[in-house]
Amino acid sequence: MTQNLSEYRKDFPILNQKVNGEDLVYLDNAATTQKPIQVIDKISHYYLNDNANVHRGVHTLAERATKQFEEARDKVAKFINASDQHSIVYTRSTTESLNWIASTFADQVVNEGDEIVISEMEHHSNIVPWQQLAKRKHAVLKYIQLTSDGELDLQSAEDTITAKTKIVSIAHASNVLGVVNPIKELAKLAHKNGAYLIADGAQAAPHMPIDVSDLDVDFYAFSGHKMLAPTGIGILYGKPELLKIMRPAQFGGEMISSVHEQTAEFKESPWKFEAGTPNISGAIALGAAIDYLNKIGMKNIQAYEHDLTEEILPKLLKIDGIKVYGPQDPNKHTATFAFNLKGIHPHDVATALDMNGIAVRAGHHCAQPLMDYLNLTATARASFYFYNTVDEGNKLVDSLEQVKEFFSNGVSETK
Amino acid sequence: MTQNLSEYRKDFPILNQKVNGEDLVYLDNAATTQKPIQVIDKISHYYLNDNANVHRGVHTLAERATKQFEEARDKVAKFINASDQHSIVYTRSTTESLNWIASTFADQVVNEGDEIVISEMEHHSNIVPWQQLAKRKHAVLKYIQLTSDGELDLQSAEDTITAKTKIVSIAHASNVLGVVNPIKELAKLAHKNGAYLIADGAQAAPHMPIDVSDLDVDFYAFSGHKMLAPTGIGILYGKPELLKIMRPAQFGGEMISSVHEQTAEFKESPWKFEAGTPNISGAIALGAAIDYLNKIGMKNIQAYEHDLTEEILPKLLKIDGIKVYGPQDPNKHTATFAFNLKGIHPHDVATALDMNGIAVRAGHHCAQPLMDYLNLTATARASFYFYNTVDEGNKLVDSLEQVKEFFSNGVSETK
Amino acid sequence: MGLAKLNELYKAVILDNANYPQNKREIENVPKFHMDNPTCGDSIDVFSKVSDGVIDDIAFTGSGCTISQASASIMTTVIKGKKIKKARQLISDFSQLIQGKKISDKAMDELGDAAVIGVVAEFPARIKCAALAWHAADELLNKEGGKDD
Amino acid sequence: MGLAKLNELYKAVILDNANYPQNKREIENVPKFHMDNPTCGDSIDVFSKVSDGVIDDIAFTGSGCTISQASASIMTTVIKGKKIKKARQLISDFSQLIQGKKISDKAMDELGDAAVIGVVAEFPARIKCAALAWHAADELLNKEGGKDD
Ligand SMILES: Cc1ncc(COP(=O)(O)O)c(C=O)c1O
Ligand SMILES: Cc1ncc(COP(=O)(O)O)c(C=O)c1O
Repeated sequence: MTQNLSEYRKDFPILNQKVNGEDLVYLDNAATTQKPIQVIDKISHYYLNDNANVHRGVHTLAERATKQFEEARDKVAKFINASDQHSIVYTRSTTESLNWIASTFADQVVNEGDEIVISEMEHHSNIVPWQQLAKRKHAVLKYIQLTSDGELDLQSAEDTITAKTKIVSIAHASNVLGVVNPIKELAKLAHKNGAYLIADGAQAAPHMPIDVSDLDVDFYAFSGHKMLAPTGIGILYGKPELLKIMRPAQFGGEMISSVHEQTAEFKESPWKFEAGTPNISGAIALGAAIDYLNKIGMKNIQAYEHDLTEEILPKLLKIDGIKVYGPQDPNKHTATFAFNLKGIHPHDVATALDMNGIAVRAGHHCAQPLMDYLNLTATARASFYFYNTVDEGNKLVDSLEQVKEFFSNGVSETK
Repeated sequence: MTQNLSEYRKDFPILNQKVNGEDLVYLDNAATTQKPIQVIDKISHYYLNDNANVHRGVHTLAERATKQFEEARDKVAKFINASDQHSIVYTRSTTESLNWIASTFADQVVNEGDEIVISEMEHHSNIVPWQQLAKRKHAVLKYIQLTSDGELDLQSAEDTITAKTKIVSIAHASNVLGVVNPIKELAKLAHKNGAYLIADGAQAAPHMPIDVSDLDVDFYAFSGHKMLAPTGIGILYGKPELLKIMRPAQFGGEMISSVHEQTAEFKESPWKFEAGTPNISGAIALGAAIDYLNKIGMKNIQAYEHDLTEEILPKLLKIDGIKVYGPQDPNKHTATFAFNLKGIHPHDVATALDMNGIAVRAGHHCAQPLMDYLNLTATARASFYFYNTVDEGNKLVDSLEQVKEFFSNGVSETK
Repeated sequence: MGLAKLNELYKAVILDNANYPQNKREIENVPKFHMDNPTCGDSIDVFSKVSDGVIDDIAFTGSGCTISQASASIMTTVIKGKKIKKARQLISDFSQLIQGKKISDKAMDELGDAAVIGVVAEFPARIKCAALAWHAADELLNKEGGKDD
Repeated sequence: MGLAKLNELYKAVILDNANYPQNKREIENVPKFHMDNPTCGDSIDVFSKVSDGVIDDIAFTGSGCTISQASASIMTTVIKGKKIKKARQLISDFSQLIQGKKISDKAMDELGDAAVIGVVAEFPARIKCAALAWHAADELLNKEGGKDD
């Protein structure tokens, strides 16, 4: 094991509790992560000392708030290696980031008959906005297929992305299959065909170093709450020249440079996108989350999560009657495991695990087209973060054996 | 004095600090209010104990989070006397609430040549979305005029709202003029003409009891951060039958009932509007803010702020060379005072007051059309909340005298 | 606590109905109502044959977890043969029950096997699973009832 | 601390330039550049007459606070008669200065009266006021400079 990061657990007091009388094992990190005390304290500190509205005030608190709010933006820019902090737009979430692109920039560049390309493994937030755009513009929404392993099929990508394609929008990492997609190659492919590449980084930014300049993506979207920050703050990165031509999605205070009765001029990016009072404490706390992640090091997080996968995936695969989706090779799998136990509905699995204190998700994981593609309605999903331990993985494996036993006994009892 | 609410100051630790060596006097409440320790603790408590994503999870934390998130919605419904908690949509802010109406519901009902009516005292957030809609739809944006007193001119309202009008959108209380507009009468007038009435409650909901059922508004928008809650959470109330036909503004996770490759069905209101992970801790903290406000009582807050106005407005008016905008009668004025000192730019006034620890705003207060209407570029603004004291008002008045003296001396010195 | 508590939820009658659901079939040429559980993607169709305000037959199809399948199965046995008004009253009682609200002894009696599902109130995340088929039946009968009036 | 600290910001030279601004006028038939301060609604127009890469005349109109008016006035006196390249260097030095960054003694010297405005760095909310006219001049000269090349 490279370096045991679970020492950082101590910064997450929520993990130190009993659920249904058992030690909590929180394995629902793909839905949202827990927050370290440093982030929680940052929020309190802000409201106990510096709270004011940003960008509008002459007084001392307003200046302090504005400074912290913009410093956090710089931290985000550095975190994903954006060349320019003006390319960082605060949003509510990945979902909002993707919606804004679909309803403004993409709306500006997609015309009738044009094609929008996504993949079979996308999250609803990277599907439904494109369905709407396609409908509005009479454009065509196409899906890149997957290999039998559950990876993106690059041949299919080459076939699907053509001169007709205007937009390619793909998850950087899947929230179900545990795969990381070759965004850099896809960006090249898109650009070669004159299309723009949007990466949904919701499941990547929390787990690995991100370099938007090297990836050469046109837009990159992610959520604070999946990387230690509070809910209600997300990021949209865009190349400066694209943000320049992109229309704002919302209008009002803060984003204007002047307003007359019938017309208004807007500020420059990123402020022209941030109408109204933003989530100031959320942005500042995201800055604190990034400080925390940087302290550990994103490379270390990636390596540790890989170690966890090496430990846990083979053990999961050994359970009789389990099906783990996505690649079976730990080298190709992130620490997010969607699975089913034969004959037991994933909802029942999740309820049973909850009785053992283990929090996993059950359902379609906001990826119904993927479920259809895999001929499923639902799966259970255990998703790990750096504060999880191998022991917790072992407890999951043991509990799954118990669950199997309970339901087969339960069933036979009633016969 | 009815009841001295400044005893509640003790719950606001931020107020107990020195700024530039002087006791902080926070009079920028119209921009954002401070947060009581009960609200700050609620956020910490949530992240220390219950944090999970909502609506998706089977496990215990997810259930706790969902329960608190939906209970907060019920509290909001009761707070504004909405008949049905399904009529309460979580947004980021007033600005987002108004944008969503303008880009969906109003977009659905406004056609070419139709008229949209706002007033000369609106905030940019209740102007620019309508300019955009008017442009998109080739509709006409009209302004209700003001009386010389700075009140809404009801005769002008009657003249402006006609059978051509589809939308009337008016501030419930002004963030500059300190007036409360007769929303109930305007709703009647709008409905008589077959139009919908939208109230921008950003400056009203924090300061007085709100009864959307009695007002009979079609939509009501307000921001948590102006009423003790954190940034990043706002509310859109809509009549259930209107929310039913209103399109969602954003698409993705959480808001769907099912998704197929080319189509999707949406949930019912309010969830169909809440795409992606919402600001969960923000919503729960808004619930705590409402608990706190209810404990004091909105009527008491209204009465106490009126007392403050009775004390302070006359003293302000006595300053030689001051101009206070809006009605000069304390019975018609809220505790928000926009003013100018003759010959001194409001920015200089605000910087000078900041040296005395007094936080006021200077600028156009996101109401440039109003500034134009009043023939101004900017004003200073002192806005009080229930935790402010008469003493603080007196300190403002005294400091303004000092500011006057400084600038006249300073100026004469250089002659 | 561990898995032992599962026995509370997964009682024999529930497991039995889930594994051997009753009235799980289509009824042809009658009205049906489709409903999704957006959390998990489960979905159900409920069919009913009503004459003179009496539910002559009721059935369901679809897939789901133990709780939703058992609940759907039991629902059909409770509702079948009842008058629409009575059936909707029982649905409403059931809805109260699974939300942890107290209902009358008489109502408990009338719900029969369905009353066993009341335990789901202690597993809040599963209430939606238990409710799905009943909600769908209610919507269906609401329409049918409307026609009769 | 109180208002005494105001003396730091509102030095005689600043108040003087604000009350009796120099070069506050239009210049006809020359390029101009308009800029807003979105925070307060203040706005400025800067005009310049350039020949052979030298700024023969520079002036401004508009309204604003003491700091922005004084800064505009002083800007014109510093820039006038300079070559475009030199002028833009001074603007850049000034921009560093008011953001609280250290600049060379030589640059301080060349900025002359403008160096006094450096104190605004201690009043962060007012940096935009001080910067407005200089930014506008920079944009204007950027265009002019471009033409000469
Ligand atoms: C791949 C992916 N995209 C988008 C989202 C949406 O993120 P959010 O709910 O924060 O908007 C998620 C998380 O749910 C996700 O996993
Ligand atoms: C009257 C009025 N409307 C709308 C807003 C916008 O509120 P927010 O910035 O919270 O969206 C404000 C506050 O700035 C306001 O005072």
